[in-house]
Amino acid sequence: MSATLPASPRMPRPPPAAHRGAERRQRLFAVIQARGATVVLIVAALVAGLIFPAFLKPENIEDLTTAASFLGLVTLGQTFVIIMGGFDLSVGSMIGLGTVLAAYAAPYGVLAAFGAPLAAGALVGLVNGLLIVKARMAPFIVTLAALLALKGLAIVLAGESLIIADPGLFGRSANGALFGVGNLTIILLAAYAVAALVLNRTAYGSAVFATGGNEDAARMLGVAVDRTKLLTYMLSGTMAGLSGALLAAHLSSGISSAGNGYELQSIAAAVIGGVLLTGGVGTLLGALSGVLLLGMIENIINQIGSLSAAFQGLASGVFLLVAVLVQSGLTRQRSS
Amino acid sequence: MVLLEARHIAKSFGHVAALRDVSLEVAAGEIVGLLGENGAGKSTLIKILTGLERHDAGDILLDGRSVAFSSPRQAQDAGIAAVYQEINLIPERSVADNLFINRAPRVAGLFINRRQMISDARALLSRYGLDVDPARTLRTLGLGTQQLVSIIRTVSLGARVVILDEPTSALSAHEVELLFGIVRTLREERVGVIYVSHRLSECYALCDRMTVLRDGVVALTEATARLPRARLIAAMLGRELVERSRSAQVVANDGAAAGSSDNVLHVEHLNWRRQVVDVGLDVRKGEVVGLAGLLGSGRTETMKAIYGAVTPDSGTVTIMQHRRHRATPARSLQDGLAFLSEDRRSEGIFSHLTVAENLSASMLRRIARWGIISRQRRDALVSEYVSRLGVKTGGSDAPISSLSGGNQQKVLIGRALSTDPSVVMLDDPTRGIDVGAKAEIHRTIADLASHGMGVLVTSSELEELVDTTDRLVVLDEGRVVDTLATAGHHADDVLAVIAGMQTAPSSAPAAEAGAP
Amino acid sequence: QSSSAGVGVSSGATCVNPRPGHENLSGMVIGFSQSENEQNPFRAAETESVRSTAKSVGVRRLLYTNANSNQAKQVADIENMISQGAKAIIVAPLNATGLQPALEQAAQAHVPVVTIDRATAGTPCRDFITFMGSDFRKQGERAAQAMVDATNGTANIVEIQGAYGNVVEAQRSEGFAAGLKGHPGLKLLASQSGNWSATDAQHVMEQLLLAHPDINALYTHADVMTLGAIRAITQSGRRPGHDIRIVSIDGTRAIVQMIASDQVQAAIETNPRLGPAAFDALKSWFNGTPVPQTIITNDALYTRANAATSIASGAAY
Amino acid sequence: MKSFSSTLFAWPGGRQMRRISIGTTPPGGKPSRVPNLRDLSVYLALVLLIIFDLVLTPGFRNPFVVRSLLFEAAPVVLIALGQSLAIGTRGIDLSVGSIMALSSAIIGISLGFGQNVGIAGAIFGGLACGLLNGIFIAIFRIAPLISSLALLVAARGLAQALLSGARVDLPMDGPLSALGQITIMGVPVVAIVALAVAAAFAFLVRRTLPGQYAIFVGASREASVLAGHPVRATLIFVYGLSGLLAGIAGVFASARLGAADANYIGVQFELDAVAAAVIGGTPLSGGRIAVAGTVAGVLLLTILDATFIMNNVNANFAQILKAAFIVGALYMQRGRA
Ligand SMILES: Nc1ncnc2c1ncn2[C@@H]1O[C@H](COP(=O)(O)OP(=O)(O)OP(=O)(O)O)[C@@H](O)[C@H]1O
Ligand SMILES: Nc1ncnc2c1ncn2[C@@H]1O[C@H](COP(=O)(O)OP(=O)(O)OP(=O)(O)O)[C@@H](O)[C@H]1O
Ligand SMILES: [Mg+2]
Ligand SMILES: [Mg+2]
Repeated sequence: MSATLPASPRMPRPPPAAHRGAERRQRLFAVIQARGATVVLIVAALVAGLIFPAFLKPENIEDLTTAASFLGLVTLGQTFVIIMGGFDLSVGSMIGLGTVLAAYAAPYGVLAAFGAPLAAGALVGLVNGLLIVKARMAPFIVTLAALLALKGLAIVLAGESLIIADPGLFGRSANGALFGVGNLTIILLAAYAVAALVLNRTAYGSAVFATGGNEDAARMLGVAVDRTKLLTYMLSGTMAGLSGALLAAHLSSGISSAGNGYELQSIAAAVIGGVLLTGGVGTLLGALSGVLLLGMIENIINQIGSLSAAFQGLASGVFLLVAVLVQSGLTRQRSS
Repeated sequence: MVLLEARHIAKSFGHVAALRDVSLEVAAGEIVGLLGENGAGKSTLIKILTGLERHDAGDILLDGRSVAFSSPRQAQDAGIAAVYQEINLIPERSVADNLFINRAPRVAGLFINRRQMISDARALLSRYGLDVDPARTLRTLGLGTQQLVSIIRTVSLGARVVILDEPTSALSAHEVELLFGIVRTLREERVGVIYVSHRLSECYALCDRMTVLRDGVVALTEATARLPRARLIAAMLGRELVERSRSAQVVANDGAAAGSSDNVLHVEHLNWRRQVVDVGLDVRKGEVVGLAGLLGSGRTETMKAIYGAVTPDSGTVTIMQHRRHRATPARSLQDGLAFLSEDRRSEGIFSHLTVAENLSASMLRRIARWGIISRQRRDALVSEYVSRLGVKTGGSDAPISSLSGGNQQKVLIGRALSTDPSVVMLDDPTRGIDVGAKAEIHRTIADLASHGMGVLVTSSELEELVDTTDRLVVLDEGRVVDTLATAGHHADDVLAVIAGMQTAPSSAPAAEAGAP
Repeated sequence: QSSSAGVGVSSGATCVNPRPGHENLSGMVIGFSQSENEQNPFRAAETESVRSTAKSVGVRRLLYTNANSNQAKQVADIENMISQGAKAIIVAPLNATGLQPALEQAAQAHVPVVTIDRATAGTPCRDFITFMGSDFRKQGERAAQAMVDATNGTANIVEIQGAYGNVVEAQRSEGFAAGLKGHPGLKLLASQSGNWSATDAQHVMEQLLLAHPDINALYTHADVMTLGAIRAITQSGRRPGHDIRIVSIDGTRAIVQMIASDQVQAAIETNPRLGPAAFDALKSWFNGTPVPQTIITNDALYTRANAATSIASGAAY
Repeated sequence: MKSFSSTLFAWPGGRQMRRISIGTTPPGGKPSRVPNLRDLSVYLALVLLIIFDLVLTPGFRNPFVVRSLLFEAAPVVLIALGQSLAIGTRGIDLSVGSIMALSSAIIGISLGFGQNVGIAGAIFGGLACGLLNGIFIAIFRIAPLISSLALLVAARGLAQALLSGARVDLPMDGPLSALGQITIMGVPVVAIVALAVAAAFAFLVRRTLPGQYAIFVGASREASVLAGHPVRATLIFVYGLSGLLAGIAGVFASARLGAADANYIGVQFELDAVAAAVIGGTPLSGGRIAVAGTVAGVLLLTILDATFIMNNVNANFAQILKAAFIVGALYMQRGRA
């Protein structure tokens, strides 16, 4: 009774009569769009190098990556969480708690010094995850509560700061260098490389994308959505713990206020890097570019060397806005 | 051998009893059709069978043993896979990723072998005759293609029972043929299939047996061979279908059209990207114009460009002699042009809000004075539309998500009409809608026209379009290629016209259409 | 400008530059790493003191960074200044510990570091050449004594502390508690953190006044917090200085004026004008002259007796 | 042309069709919208906390406590209302705390032009920030979290730069001082203003076009566009209003403090505002705004903070307990997204 229309035998549309150069330019533009943050980073670095001759010196670049490595590691976890369609506001406080735990554990050896904060981070992630998955509470609120609680806990445990008397090997894990490249830089890059492999090449990574892309569909497709969420919050907590451990090693101290504000900065870094807050889309290269861009802000303010504290906040806010505007302007067409 | 059996299943959502007492069985190598009006409970039954919802009472037996799944994953592991009514894939991922989610080929047992996955995906797609690049992002494909990917994924899981909930609602005839081939292969492989559809012809073509649900109970179960169409329809509706005479309708509308030849909608040289190319068309007062074309021919985009949902690159749109600049949906509504989107879920309903809020969404300005909304006027209008359109709801304060698809659609039609438009554009208003509701919507369209409104409508079913319109504007690749009067024509004639225009060799077999 | 104002006690141990270059500070690039933003008049006065001394000494360029309460940033800031060619660095450490990697890098680059106002962990002469600042514990003890004097030994006191766990807070709390021993008439009803902020202190004081209507004395760890607390006291209908006796720490101009007008009883000074002494120390270091490892500033006690004159002389900052 | 609604329903057979359709409507009609425990949890928690305090907290029975708490809560109510509106559109406004600081700083620098000018300037500054935020979100389509985060950093920075980091005392007389002190029958004027704003908000959300548009945009932006709603204007309005309220909140806070303070006013208030809105029953998934619940949420958090101080609980333990309390309050209403 019902007649359905036949399908269009889709003829490949004739390619536009454009010459090679235009096509190549188009492809270049497509790459720029896809890699907005990375492109902005490179351009900004070159411009900064022109204005401040010291900026592009290898030592300064290393300073920058070292300083950015702590934010970088938490942003890595945060990126997984955002791609999976969530948020983790607890990471900043977890770093502070991580440094404190590492400082307490350091006398018992390097393993303990790393083990304690990592385990605590995983545990915090597990609790966050359970409240979000089992009790179906909003990630924003659950992790916000964790932010408050962990910050309080860190100060209760250590006061403002705690010295690691003899950091030894633990200290060298962060402050040493391999082939002239600082350990922190190496750790940062290695972590992102491994994470990119995990995100793009494992079943878990696919599950992260699927859960963030369409949670209901993922569930219907048989993805273990709940387990993926738990694992991802645990990963985020663990990365914050790792960041805390390395920071403690770097500073030879536990500092309960360390990592304050990193929760929002890590989200900002990921978003500047093109990770969509709606979930399901994002790359680690982008996130890393976002981290380095934020690191650049501080570095450049120091290069200027005379900006008063009051103007520093204004400058970072404006830089952040401009970076987001440019990045999202570049990527707009792609997402619409 | 009975594979899967549901016994006396009952399920309520709050006050709404979706299923009261439903029993259903499917044997190996059997295709069972599941039919029923919108809201009869078909989707709910399927969700229960696959562990997506919990039933309140009854048993599910697999191979004679009682089972209880708490997630689709468990059901899949036990050999039951489903394609749900709404497309459920991950739009931002590639076709291959979607096909192989959870079961990608690995290297060293850990890392996904992308190259292998892509080539596996290509093999799988071509085995089922679907020609798409597996590396493409799913989102960039048409709805029909997405649906086919979803179906191919499901059948390739190697399940023993495959459930398809309205798989053809987004498919073209050619794609429907692909699907039929797939389902028949499943039957040969001794897989049990449950097939849900509102398209009776499909069910007659495919199913061995049919089960009809009505209001949450089984109204009829019968072998297809022993089931005349009339009895099937009567079972679905609980009464005989009053078929409207097409000629009467055409006469009535011709009268209206003849009385006034003024255009309520006039479109000239409309362009949008490369999907709407130099489109011109007219809708006269009291006329129903069909926008016909093959899937992907640009019908949706044409409507959206006219409406201002996308900004046309060039062209003019005149509504009631009033020429518009820079169209936006808000201005279109003000000028008397309403639009119903084909994508109900993401562009139509406000899923957390109530029926009343959904229905009144476009008439807020009308029922407000100085920005303040009059409650009484709203409630009066809402209850009027709800009752007149025959929306089945638990009350206008019920969340719209508790309504079945067809009833949600009626609410949205009510929303479009509530702006008191002089022209409405309905993009596939009967998609996923049962015969009874379909007839009501046809009646509504005719009624609107007889009262002087201009209607521009599309449908995925050509016969429906021929039957319910006065004129067809035929699109191909975004261009208007012909305009035909429908009076006295049969769908096959129109099909022949369209097919004749196709320069490509493989036009779909027109003979299949209209069977049995 | 009175050079080295208030600098007094210095410990016996000294540091001497093993390779004195007899360089001149003028023409040098020198870095100053501030720890927190400058809302607190103490920080503002400290930065100003360093900046203006730098100018009067004639350094080529003063690199200024502010860690904004972020420890890792302070380390990065210092390292950054070294790689920008700073020949000497003045640091106001954020914490009692946590500067090690930066100090180490400075030592390797033979860049002398002067720490001011808060001591930080490290080996004198290697990690830094001197620390100069107040003795916070002693400030707490002196505050307790001032409280005894202001109340004749009987009072119900509330304490508004700095940010919890902070060294300065800890020592001012300890010192005060120690000072109260032997004065059974002085009861400490509650101690709450005012976070070094007037806003927080006002909030806290308001609640404390409701919870303990019998409060008649207040001790706060910083003048900014005193200002907030006084606002709360006034709003509760009580008169600061009369209904509630007040002892504060820092000796900022605003509070010293209130002492003169009898709204506050006493303030223990924390001297922020460390710039001249810091540059003196650097000058000595480059000349090979011994630099004392610890320089404790001579902190004044402001009371009704000297408040007016201190304002007139500009001693109160 | 005749109105559609009057003619459509004349179609033949409509009556018959209708009867069939209605036959399936379950008896009992409406699914209940009767508020259940979940929706009432914030009020329940508030009442329990007050009872606890009346019994156990020293000084809580002092009638001045109400006054003090209301002074405290008034600015937070304002920003939480703005926040709930932003959340209702499926967004968030993290800039409110910093806008309060900016507003305070504007008062501080404009004292020379008279207090009224300062107040007007402060409110206008808040509005301007909010509109800017709205434009970024609506026109440039930047995620609200990010746009308002950038503004959080920038507005605080601007505030500090305006005051060069210093704190400026406000005069002890005039309208500012009055705002900080005057009460009517024991109720602070600022609290009355905040309550009036809340009442206006309830009306805005339920009965006016902009409020309804906000809810629709939050429920589905795509559907809202097609339904003909002015989506961009709505978003700009929402964030502009949030900024405006934050500007007023900054005036209130400065008046209460008696000083313009760019560093400490509004610090982390954005998080309290979000928590209050969510505890009050505004889901972060948008499409619903609970005005009364938000006010109750603010009162709850304000009283909770006071409870800790009045019982001399160490601030860090207090923070841990507060976190547990927030989780508990939300646990009671879990599943509402
Ligand atoms: N989550 C839910 N909450 C409340 N009611 C629901 C829910 N899901 C389904 N219902 C109700 O259960 C009934 C059956 O719905 P179901 O979706 O199974 O119908 P259907 O037969 O699939 O209809 P359609 O052909 O329109 O898809 C309807 O009345 C619907 O309103
Ligand atoms: N088979 C296909 N392969 C690739 N792209 C397709 C295909 N079908 C449709 N598209 C794209 O998806 C969009 C669908 O077009 P549009 O919605 O206008 O078609 P339509 O005529 O309205 O068909 P329908 O509404 O029945 O899907 C177009 O942009 C088209 O380019
Ligand atoms: Mg269904
Ligand atoms: Mg279409």
